[in-house]
Amino acid sequence: MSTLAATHSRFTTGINHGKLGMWVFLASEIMFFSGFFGAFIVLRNLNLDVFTAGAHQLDKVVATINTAVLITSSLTMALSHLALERGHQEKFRLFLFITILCAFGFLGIKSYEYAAKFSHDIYPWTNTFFATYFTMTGFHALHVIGGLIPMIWMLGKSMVKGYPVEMHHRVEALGLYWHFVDLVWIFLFPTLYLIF
Amino acid sequence: MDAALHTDQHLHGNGHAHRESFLRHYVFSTDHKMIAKQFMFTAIFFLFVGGAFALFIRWQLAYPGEPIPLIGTLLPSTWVNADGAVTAEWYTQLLTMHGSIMIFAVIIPLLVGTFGNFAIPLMIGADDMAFPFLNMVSFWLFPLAGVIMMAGFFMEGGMAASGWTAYPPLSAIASPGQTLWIVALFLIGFSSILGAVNYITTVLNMRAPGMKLFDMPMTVWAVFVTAIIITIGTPVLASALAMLFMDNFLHTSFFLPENLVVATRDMSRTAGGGQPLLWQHLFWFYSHPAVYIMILPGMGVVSDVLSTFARKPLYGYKAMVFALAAIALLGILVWGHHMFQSGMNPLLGTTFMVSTMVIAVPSAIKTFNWLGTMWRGKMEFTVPMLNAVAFVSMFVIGGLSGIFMASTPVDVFIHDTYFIVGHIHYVLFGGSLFAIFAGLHYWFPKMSGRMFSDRLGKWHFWITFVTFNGTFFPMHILGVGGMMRRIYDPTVYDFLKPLQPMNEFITINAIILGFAQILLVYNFIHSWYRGRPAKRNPWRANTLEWVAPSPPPHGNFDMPIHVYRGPYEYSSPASVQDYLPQTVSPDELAEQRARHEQRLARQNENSRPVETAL
Amino acid sequence: MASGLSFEEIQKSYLKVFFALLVLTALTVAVTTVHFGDTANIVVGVVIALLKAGLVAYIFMHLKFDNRKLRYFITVPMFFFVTLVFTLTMLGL
Amino acid sequence: MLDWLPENVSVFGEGVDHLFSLIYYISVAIFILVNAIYIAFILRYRRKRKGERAHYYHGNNLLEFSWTALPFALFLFLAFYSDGVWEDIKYTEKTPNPDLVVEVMGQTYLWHFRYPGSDGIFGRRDVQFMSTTNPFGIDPGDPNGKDDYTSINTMNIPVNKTVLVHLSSMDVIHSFFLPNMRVKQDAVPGQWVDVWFNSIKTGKYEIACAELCGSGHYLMRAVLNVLPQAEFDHWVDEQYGNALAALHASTAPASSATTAVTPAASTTGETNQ
Ligand code: HEA
Ligand code: HEA
Ligand code: CUA
Ligand SMILES: [Cu+2]
Repeated sequence: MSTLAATHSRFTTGINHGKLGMWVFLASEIMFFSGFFGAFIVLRNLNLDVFTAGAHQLDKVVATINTAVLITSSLTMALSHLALERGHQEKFRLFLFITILCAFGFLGIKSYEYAAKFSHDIYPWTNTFFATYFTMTGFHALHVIGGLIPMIWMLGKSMVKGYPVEMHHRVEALGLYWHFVDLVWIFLFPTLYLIF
Repeated sequence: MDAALHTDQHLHGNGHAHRESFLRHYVFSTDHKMIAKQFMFTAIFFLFVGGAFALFIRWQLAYPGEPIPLIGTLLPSTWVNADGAVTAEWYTQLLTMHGSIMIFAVIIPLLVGTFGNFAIPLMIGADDMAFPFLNMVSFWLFPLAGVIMMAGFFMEGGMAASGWTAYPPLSAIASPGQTLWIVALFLIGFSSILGAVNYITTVLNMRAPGMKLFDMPMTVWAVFVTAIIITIGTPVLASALAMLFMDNFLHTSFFLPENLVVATRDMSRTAGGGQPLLWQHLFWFYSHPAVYIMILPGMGVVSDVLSTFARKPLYGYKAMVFALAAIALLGILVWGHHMFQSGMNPLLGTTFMVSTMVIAVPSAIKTFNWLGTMWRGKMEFTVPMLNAVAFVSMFVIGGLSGIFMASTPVDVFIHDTYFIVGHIHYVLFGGSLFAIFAGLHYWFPKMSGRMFSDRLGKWHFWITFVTFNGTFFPMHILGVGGMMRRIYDPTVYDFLKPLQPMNEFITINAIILGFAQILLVYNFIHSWYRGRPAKRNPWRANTLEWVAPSPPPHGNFDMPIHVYRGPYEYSSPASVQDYLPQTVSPDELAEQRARHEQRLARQNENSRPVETAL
Repeated sequence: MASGLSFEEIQKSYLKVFFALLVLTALTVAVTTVHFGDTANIVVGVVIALLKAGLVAYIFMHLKFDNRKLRYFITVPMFFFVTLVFTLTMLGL
Repeated sequence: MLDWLPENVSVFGEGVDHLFSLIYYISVAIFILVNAIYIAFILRYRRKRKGERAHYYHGNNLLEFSWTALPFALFLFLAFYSDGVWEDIKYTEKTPNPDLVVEVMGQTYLWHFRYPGSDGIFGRRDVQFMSTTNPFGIDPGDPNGKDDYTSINTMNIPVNKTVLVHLSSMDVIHSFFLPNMRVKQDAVPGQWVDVWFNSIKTGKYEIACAELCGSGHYLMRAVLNVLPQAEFDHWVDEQYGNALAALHASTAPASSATTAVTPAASTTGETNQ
């Protein structure tokens, strides 16, 4: 008798659907940002001076802080999954909460950065450097938001009636995504702020 | 889903898991079969839209500036001039939307969306996709995108009008319709990525017990490989689109060099410093693989159909699989062959020519293996078979014309001429679309639980086949004559005037071809309700979907599935009939044989000649 | 994943990675103050970024413990990314 | 089918057409081969009686190998053979040194042609000066530019001379297509590409735009007059005269370019403004 239960608990690879699917998705995400990085390199070689000047207008300090914030969130994300996997509900909740805080912190700092640029009327159309800068960081920020939503949902769920331990795979999948967002930033940070 | 639900599905085995509300079942369904049907009907609808556009294009090309018969004067004044002839502006929009719709809203949804969704779970013995909800989302993004793409109709400036390739600066300085086009494509891309994630996970994780990767039918292999191409290629298009959107909407200049002299738009905000060719590289990095996205599933379906109706094992199964893989890998390394004349460094022209030539080899392998499959077969020319057979020879023509263009010096002359248009349609219509016809007829009994009308099917095939060649073969000659693509009125040029009779010939065929498609739709709709009920396995095929009831209930199979052998054991001496389903266990087989022996023995007593009994 | 270990042990390893990441971040920033010349700076920046990425992928994303096949999901796209960038930059389009 | 090719009057056109026909015959051969076998099978291997069985056979590696290797060899041959011609046409280092250099600028929907004056030197260009009145962005300050003259939608060249074209565009991408010369090259804004050709026959030929550049794309037609050297020289002097006349007449040099244009353009009667 083949039933949904039957095949849906069938993991031929030994990796559960959530994790496997997430990895496939992440593979495509890598290619998505590849497009931007490709464009960045080409445009940089075409307008080196513009890019150098632009990069020097960016706020390294803030960006460094933001990097730290994001790394922290990555850590707590990993820990929260670990906690849930081991059945420590309240730890899970705590770490997830910190992760969400960090995510908001990151977005806050980013919007501060944007605001600063706008106030010096620097906009995406100012020059090619800022076009790439706003596009890349913008899409990265969108990814952060995309991660926040399920996190908040999970937190809410676990507050109401505790998050089911056997569903820790979902948290793991989300974690994978979150670490990837962190990874992207790890590359964006030197590319946009440092190497010039 | 529990035993109870299953059993009463048998009572009314019309496959509708009845407990669901209309909305859950027909609209926001998460059942892979329903989603496949949704993809199918939406895409066929778009086939007619895109086709109608093509017919307008054809009319203008054959009779430049003459009013469109019958409906000409009824059309809005933004499309046609006072006496009802296509205007240059609308023509450009028509060809853009024709290409975009046919590729993104017809072929890909039919091959990947429909066949992928319908065939994969059934053919690997799973009862649904790994992520049914994701599956639903990926469908609903598609009509949404379709609507957005067409919405340009109602805006001033009309729809997108820079070709389906949307080369900037033209596309970057274009009307709002172009912006919508960009958004729509982004959504469609996202939809196919979600689909790809689903397919890959399902194929890797949910195969029935006993089914090794190399027990999978070619269709599954093909869609699986296609899904991999999508995961690699489509995101790059997405990022390119994102940048084009910025250029088009926020006046950035990723693709815009300094100080363009443009009247149609205020460029004061645009800083410049961009590189138009960058778009072409990113676009083709996706869109060449995309053309293989549009053929591989077709190749898979055709391989299955050929083997089934030749009653013969697929020739060189492993070679076929490796050929698929090779096409996928190389396919991502040849994008430059669309840019030979683009002003890119000619050295790249050389390298991309070599890689392009090389990638034709796996296609050659497949072609010859199809021939091998038919060799000493016992072919039954049912409708699916006819279409599959047509696919092979039409694809060969399309592929061979590809070789002309792959040769850079020849491409100097035929680039952006109707030779290309001929190539496009031989591979996309003669290839993909015939494969789609084959697949749709092949699985129609399983989808609907009824048989289609064989007579209508054959009429549709023959008319389509003949007028198809009548429409698109002469295009090669137009191309040799030097007729450029995307031109509104060829008679402007003296050297094109002699070609005009051929344009008229093409158009007449195109119109017949177009209306012939109504036969297909009529046949399907009529048979869906009136056709005679289909048995579980009307084609006497081996693969798993034919073990399930027609149409399969929610959850697909009413018996435990275990796979004992590959999908192509036709005419195997081991079996009693001329086919041997993947699910028949060795002991079961032994039993069948025993019974068969007994029957033969009895017949010999009655001293009747064996043949007649067989 | 490494379920053999206790919560505390794994937590410890995570924390180690975390501090390593912080140090590396500090390092990249510090390095930019000294100027080795354009390409050299780029190389350094990228190398450190790769190191950090490796740590995250390897520990946080469990590649170290998981089925090795999962590594394809990073290596394969990387290959195509490199070909793309290489073609784009090699001959200036 | 190849009879439909427009007459070839270019020196390297030979090579292109030859390659074209070579591939044509190869493909026709292959097509006939494949389809002959194919049709034979279709006729021969039908299912006539019920219960008949096909030949139970899974494939043969030697065959697989051979029909992988053969096309592969053929394709490599084609690639390398093609590359020779390709290099002659497009590689800059293989371009013969030109007798005449012309700058061509695409604008929706017309072609601008610019000739160096009697001094044979082009005046400086700069994107900053680019405008509808000054399509090439000629620097008014540069004396070399004074005697340069431009024309719209007519290109005059001497026969049997190597002509080098500096090609670019001032708005969107166009494509400089000379069917009879077997020349096609996209004109990309912000980027100058070189194209060369050498006409072996005098006459009036057409120049087309082969890249979608807007709804007027089909109108972007120019005329190529391949003249005997004498006639060409005469035309040059005439243009030169016009240019100077215009120069003395008007004070603003920028506009001199365009005033010089009008006679040339009107001779063709083919302007699409
Ligand atoms: C289903 C889609 C599909 C497929 C499968 C192909 C397959 C191929 N295509 Fe095509 N192509 C398109 C869709 C497709 N194409 C589209 C839509 C465009 C236009 C885009 C636009 O709008 O600009 C295009 C454009 C296009 C160009 C750009 C032309 C130009 O703009 O100047 C080129 C150039 O190389 C090319 C080449 C090829 C080649 C070499 C193959 C090969 O894969 C073909 C291989 C197959 C065979 C060769 C036949 C079978 C083999 C044998 C019978 C063996 C024996 C044969 C020999 C030994 C020769 N295609
Ligand atoms: C799978 C893809 C596919 C399919 C199936 C088709 C089908 C057809 N295509 Fe097209 N075509 C493309 C993909 C496709 N095309 C692409 C990618 C381009 C390039 C676009 C670009 O340059 O950007 C192109 C370009 C293209 C051109 C070149 C336009 C130009 O460059 O100026 C032409 C011209 O003849 C053409 C014709 C046709 C015709 C006659 C059909 C026929 O097969 C259509 C058959 C008709 C139907 C299936 C539906 C019939 C409709 C009815 C019966 C309703 C009738 C009602 C009314 C008329 C109101 N196509
Ligand atoms: Cu200019 Cu088309
Ligand atoms: Cu291609």
